[in-house]
Amino acid sequence: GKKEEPQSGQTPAPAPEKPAPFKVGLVFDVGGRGDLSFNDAAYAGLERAQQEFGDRIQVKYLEPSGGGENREQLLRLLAEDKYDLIFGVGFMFTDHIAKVSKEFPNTKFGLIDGFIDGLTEASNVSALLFKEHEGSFLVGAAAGLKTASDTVGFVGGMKIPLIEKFEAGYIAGAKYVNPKVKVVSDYIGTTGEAFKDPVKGKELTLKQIKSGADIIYHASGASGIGVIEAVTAQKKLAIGVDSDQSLTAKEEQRPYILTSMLKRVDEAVYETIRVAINNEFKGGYTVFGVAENGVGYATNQYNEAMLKDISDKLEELKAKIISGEIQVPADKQELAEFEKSLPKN
Amino acid sequence: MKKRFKYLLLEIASPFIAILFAVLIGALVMLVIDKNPVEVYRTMFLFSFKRLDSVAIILFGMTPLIFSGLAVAIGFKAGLFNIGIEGQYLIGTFLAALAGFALKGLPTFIHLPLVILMGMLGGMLWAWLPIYLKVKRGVHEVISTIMLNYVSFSLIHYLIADVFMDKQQGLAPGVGNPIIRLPKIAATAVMPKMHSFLSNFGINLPQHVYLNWFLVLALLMAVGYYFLVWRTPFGYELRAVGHNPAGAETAGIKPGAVFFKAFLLSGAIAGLTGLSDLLSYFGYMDLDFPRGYGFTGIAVALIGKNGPLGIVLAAFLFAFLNRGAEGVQAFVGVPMETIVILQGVMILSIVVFSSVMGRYIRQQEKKEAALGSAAGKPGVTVGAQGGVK
Amino acid sequence: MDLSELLASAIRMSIPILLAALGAVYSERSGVVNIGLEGMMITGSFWAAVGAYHYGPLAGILFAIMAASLMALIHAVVSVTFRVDQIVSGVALNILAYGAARFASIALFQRATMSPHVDGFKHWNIPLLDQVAFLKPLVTNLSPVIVLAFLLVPFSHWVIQRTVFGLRLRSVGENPLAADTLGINVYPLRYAGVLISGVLAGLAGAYLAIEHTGMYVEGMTQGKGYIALAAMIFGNWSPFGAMGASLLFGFAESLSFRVVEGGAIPYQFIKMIPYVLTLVVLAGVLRKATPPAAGGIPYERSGE
Amino acid sequence: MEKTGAGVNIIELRRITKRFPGLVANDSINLEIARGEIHAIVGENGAGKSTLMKILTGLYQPDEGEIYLNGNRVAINGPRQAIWHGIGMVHQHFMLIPRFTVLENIVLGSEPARGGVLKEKAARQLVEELCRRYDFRLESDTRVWDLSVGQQQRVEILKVLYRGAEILILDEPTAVLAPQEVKELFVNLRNLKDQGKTIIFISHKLDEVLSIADRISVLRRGRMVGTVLAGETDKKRLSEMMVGRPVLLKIDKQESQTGQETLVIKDLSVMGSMGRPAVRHVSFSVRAGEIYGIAGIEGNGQTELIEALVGLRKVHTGQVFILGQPIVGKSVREIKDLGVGYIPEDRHHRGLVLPMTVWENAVLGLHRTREFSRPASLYFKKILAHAERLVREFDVRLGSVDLPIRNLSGGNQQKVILAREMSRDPSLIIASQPTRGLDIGAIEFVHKQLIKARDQGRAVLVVSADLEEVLSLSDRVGVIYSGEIVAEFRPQEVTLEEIGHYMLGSKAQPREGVGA
Ligand SMILES: Nc1ncnc2c1ncn2[C@@H]1O[C@H](COP(=O)(O)OP(=O)(O)OP(=O)(O)O)[C@@H](O)[C@H]1O
Ligand SMILES: Nc1ncnc2c1ncn2[C@@H]1O[C@H](COP(=O)(O)OP(=O)(O)OP(=O)(O)O)[C@@H](O)[C@H]1O
Ligand SMILES: [Mg+2]
Ligand SMILES: [Mg+2]
Repeated sequence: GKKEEPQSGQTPAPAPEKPAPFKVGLVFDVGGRGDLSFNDAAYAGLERAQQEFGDRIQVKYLEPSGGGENREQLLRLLAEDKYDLIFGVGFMFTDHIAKVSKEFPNTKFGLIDGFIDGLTEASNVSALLFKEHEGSFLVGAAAGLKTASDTVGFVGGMKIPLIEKFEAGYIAGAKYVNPKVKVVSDYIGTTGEAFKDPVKGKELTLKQIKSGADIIYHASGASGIGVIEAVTAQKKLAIGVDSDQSLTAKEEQRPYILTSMLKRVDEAVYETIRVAINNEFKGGYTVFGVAENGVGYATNQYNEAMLKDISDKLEELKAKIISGEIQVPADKQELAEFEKSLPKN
Repeated sequence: MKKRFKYLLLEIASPFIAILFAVLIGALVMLVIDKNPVEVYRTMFLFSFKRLDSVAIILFGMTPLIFSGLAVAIGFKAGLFNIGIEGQYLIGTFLAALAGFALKGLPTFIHLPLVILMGMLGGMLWAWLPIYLKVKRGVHEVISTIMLNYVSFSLIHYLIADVFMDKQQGLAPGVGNPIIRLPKIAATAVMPKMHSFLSNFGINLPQHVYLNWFLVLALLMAVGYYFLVWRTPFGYELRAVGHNPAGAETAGIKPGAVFFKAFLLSGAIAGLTGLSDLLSYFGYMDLDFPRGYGFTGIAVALIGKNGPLGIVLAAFLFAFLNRGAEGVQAFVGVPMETIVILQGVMILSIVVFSSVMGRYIRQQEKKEAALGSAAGKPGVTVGAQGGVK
Repeated sequence: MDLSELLASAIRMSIPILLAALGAVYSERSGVVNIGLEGMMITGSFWAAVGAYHYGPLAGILFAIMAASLMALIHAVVSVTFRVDQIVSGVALNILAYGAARFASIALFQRATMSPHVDGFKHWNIPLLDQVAFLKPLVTNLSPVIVLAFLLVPFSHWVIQRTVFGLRLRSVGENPLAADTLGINVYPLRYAGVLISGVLAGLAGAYLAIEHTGMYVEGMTQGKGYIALAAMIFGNWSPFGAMGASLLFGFAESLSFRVVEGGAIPYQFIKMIPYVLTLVVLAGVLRKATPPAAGGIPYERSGE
Repeated sequence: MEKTGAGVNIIELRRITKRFPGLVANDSINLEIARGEIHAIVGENGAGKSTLMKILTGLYQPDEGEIYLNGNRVAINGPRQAIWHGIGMVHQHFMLIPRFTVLENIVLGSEPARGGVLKEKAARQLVEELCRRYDFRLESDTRVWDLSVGQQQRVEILKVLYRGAEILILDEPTAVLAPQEVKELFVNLRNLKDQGKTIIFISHKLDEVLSIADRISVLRRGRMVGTVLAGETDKKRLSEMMVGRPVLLKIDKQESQTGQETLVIKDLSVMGSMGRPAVRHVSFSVRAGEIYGIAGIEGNGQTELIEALVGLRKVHTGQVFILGQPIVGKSVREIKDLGVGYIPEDRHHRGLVLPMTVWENAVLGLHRTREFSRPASLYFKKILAHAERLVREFDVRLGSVDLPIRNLSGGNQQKVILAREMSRDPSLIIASQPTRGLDIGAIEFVHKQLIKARDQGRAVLVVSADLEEVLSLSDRVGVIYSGEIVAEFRPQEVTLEEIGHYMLGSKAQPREGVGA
């Protein structure tokens, strides 16, 4: 096996004979690999890079302790170990990467979802940001077009600005295409546990269905499993999040997944690795919106038929977002203004 | 006298034998995942103790656990099970953070103590309701503290996200997500690190460790706990009530009053749990503020047998396991959960071994005592440890 | 708000709590405090998914029961045989269960936090009753585990109150020495109490994984083991009491889903409803709880 | 040793030895019990009586020695085997489950059942049949916590009979009974004997032993002193065998010199735990320099009365004055600080904190005085010195004051309590069941201390279920029945018989005569 001595301080590693592989490290957020969501998407990007670049890269991933209090130490361990590019998965890493990146100016960092003030191209940190509201707008439009009851639902994990962004985009999209639509929103809980609670996800969805919603979009991590379970039982529709959830769902659930809002964390991770390997790493902010194909809606062999009658409309909206004709709201206030700007009926 | 020494040795050795046993079980788990246990343990050990920063990180990591362990222990001494440390320290941390950022222009020597007191006050506040309900309404404290933990989670969310959220985090419009956190505490409320003090002794800690004076406060608190519980009339009453409330009541001690004081004290100490992280590391409280110290504190108190030294050692053990886990994760690729399993097994084996060893020692003493007195006069009651002291 | 829907939801929410709390009744009645319920439930939810994934729901239940019983066995060995403090043992089990489930999940499913989808039982409708409009949501599309859980309540009451086993179980929780003098072997009974609590906590976990959600998700127990412990105490150590307390809690939770959000009440306060309501009810009902007299005290025949 | 009866002894113990940490509780004991006899075993506290019986019932294993039943050597590995052999025991500390009903307590462990399900009807019939046969009056569905001590004892005996025991062991069965109840018990025992049962009877009370037993064995400090025929010995000789020296059998005290009224109780009513009145309109007073005794069967309100006096229980109506001060509503501490020494009836529950050391128990309740502490610290040296002094003055036998007090024998524990309460220099001493479970020597000691206190001019209130004790100690006696003082007199004015009637409620003085 590998024989890596723990090193005291920052003594340099012995110079290798062969050209050293490019070392990529990744620190997951609490929950780690296998969450079928955020962490897994990041891992998929890493895997893809590994396949593509083979020997040229060497990867390692770490997981913080349950309370998450050692994120910073893990970043630092990788940096000490001469990792060339280190990812922090999630905005919880914001301050830690800000600190550690200063201690290790020669190491590159990728921060997913987090925003550090004052980065430039010359910085050793690249903040990888997503316009989740834009993707949510599109699936919201899909919901607004497909709903038979003119009521659609949203189930969020924890009420934080990130998730409210999903909600705002979704509501805007639904209302944009369907002025009559009513959106019911619920959040599961008030701690990180809210993203692991399929039981409540299911119960809230059932409640929303009873109050008339026939399409429900969730942004609640693993709790969304309960959302899909509920719509399947009630023969309504769900919209998945982050990755294409039709692909990971059970066979009999697939007909009930209208689409998923894609957030291409894998893409962001892969891209960052690719440019870094080619010595083209740039610091600053990389924003993944609809235009960059960083967010969008999923199409696959299971939902093809369902989307057929609305796909033209969705593509049209997509183009409008890219052109800037539609400015998708990212929070409550913007949403209120956006709704005012909509034609009344 | 000599024999006694043998037992003392055995008693001291018992946790180590237990740890060894746990280490063996851990080794089995590692073999299952195809890791070389020797290498893993070697790495764990070297990583934790050969690096100065690791040692400091362990000391930093044990600080909150000492507080939560002591808080649990005080409850146990009075016969109360405070399972609500978790909520108490979150509320304490919140109040401290509030005082930390809201008060401005105070000198450090006023601001910092004030912030610490606010932390204790918060813990106390959150401990008040369960003990009130227990004493006045007969509500079992285990239920009420469990419920209040959940209430505190939501309350903290409300206070941080909806009321005091820091809106000044520079964000570009439309991108990035603000951290749901309170504003940063003022510089005057920061607990200084121990770096400059230790450098006087030639110990130069790297800047990236956050070892701070809360460790000293925690150790002092452990000493204070010892004095309080074993040296003061209040501690005496605490133990009397803990062992036999009816007996204490007959002696003129009011069990209800002692319960109240003990629980509030437990809450006050619990309120300190999060402060080392808040005032020296993060500098603000966010929604993701470290959780779980309260539950670990239960294990710490119980492994430490509710004694001050035991609690400090148990806190050290847990902090070491956490740091060691980082090392073996990074250098030998052992996943986190292996270490979690090791922790669980270790707790069980430590308590089982100490119980088995205790019994063995008592039996041996009994045999010897019986042999010693068989020739002597029967019928005179001498205690189990008779003639030892 | 549709009352029968609300009740149906309340029942679904309360089933795992009820099952675990029922288990705790057996354990506590035998004199063993079981704070390791949460860990046993976690174990149950994971192994239910393993069993159900490979061999179907019935196997899932069996796997869950066996795995959780194994945890219970550890608890029994440590706290009954070795007479270690029962709370320590339970706390350690909770830590162990969390790590072990992750570990096994990686080993068996190559990911730490989730199992693949699994199939549950065919759900039932209760004939005749399902014709009544109001009852419809309550008696249609029922998981057999729900039915089982409710049958277990009177059954447990009957076992504890009317059978030889129950009488003896209670006797070792009240006064083990007295039971001992009558030739009743204390330890096997305490083992039985703890093991039954393992079985039922395992079943509770299995319900979550294969009946409610259709897969195992790390953390899906959401502290229900602790709530169950509270429900058992609140229910005065009796099966029907535990049922009442569990239903109350489930009801409060379902009610909180239905409180309109975005109104005057911030959502965080809505999330507090179940906990606050429990506290209020507890504080309002003043009555003396009577725990088993020898609860939490390891038994050892002195002079041996 | 004497030989009685023909044929084989039902029990024969040979060279039984049992060691405990630091002592030999049974030292090579030989004992023969003949079938159908009532065999008494007497001895001081800690002589090893209970231990020997626990060996016989399989609760303890002997370290050495052999047991023969009907001439066959047997090993009794556990209670189940003892039951199988037909041996049943009524323990000194009752082995009942208070929450269970009488029925449940009796059948537990040998339940009539089909397929694991209790046959309640059958069980009830069996129990009721037993009650009829032996003339025990008990309701099978009452919970044991609602029973009087005497009734509880009957449950214990029924438990044994229910199991078809041929050999009944009763460990200090009369300690808590009123004279009439004792009589009733003896009738029952003779009855049982007539039906062919063998009875082993343990007691400290030699009069009783002499009246009921056929033969008497005496244990002293773990050794068998000898077995005698009851008809051929007397109290004096027995007690000398027990203690190894002549014992004072009469309490010797002078006329009391009474002073002012130290404790005055006016029309006091107190509620019991069940919310029913437990003490009703009680009035009496105790003067300095006198011992006022309260006689009565346990469970007639004594506990509640005393607890109300020391502030442990709320006074419902009425007034209480100690040294002229009203004490209703005052806290325990305030009352004790007025100068009250309190010796509770249950020393383990109320009197001591068993896991704490002897020295810690020696200041329990005094720990807040300026002599022993300031808020910031306990004065260890002073407390230790105090404890050592108490131990010396009251002749407490122990290894070290540094050990948990649970290691002390009952008598010595009681001495610590007594010493502690006396060290408060109290004007009023309230002593509840002060000699329960103590041996002759310890009883003698406690009595002397109480009389000494009286002679020093203190007021003493004594509650005891032991009628002889009350009569011999007290200057005045009140009889409590069902929460009321039904009679009051000077001990020399009445016979045991008469008091017994008052205790059982079959007689009452006119109200004016009471509480005068
Ligand atoms: N479980 C035990 N462990 C240690 N010592 C014991 C134990 N049980 C009894 N002893 C000691 O053994 C001796 C004999 O006790 P035992 O209970 O047999 O006395 P006894 O004759 O029944 O006295 P009493 O009249 O007080 O009931 C005592 O000195 C007692 O302290
Ligand atoms: N586990 C033990 N360790 C040490 N000594 C014990 C233990 N159990 C009992 N003893 C001793 O055995 C003695 C006899 O026990 P028992 O319970 O019969 O009390 P006792 O002396 O008869 O007093 P009382 O009946 O008044 O409480 C006790 O006084 C105590 O000294
Ligand atoms: Mg005895
Ligand atoms: Mg005794």
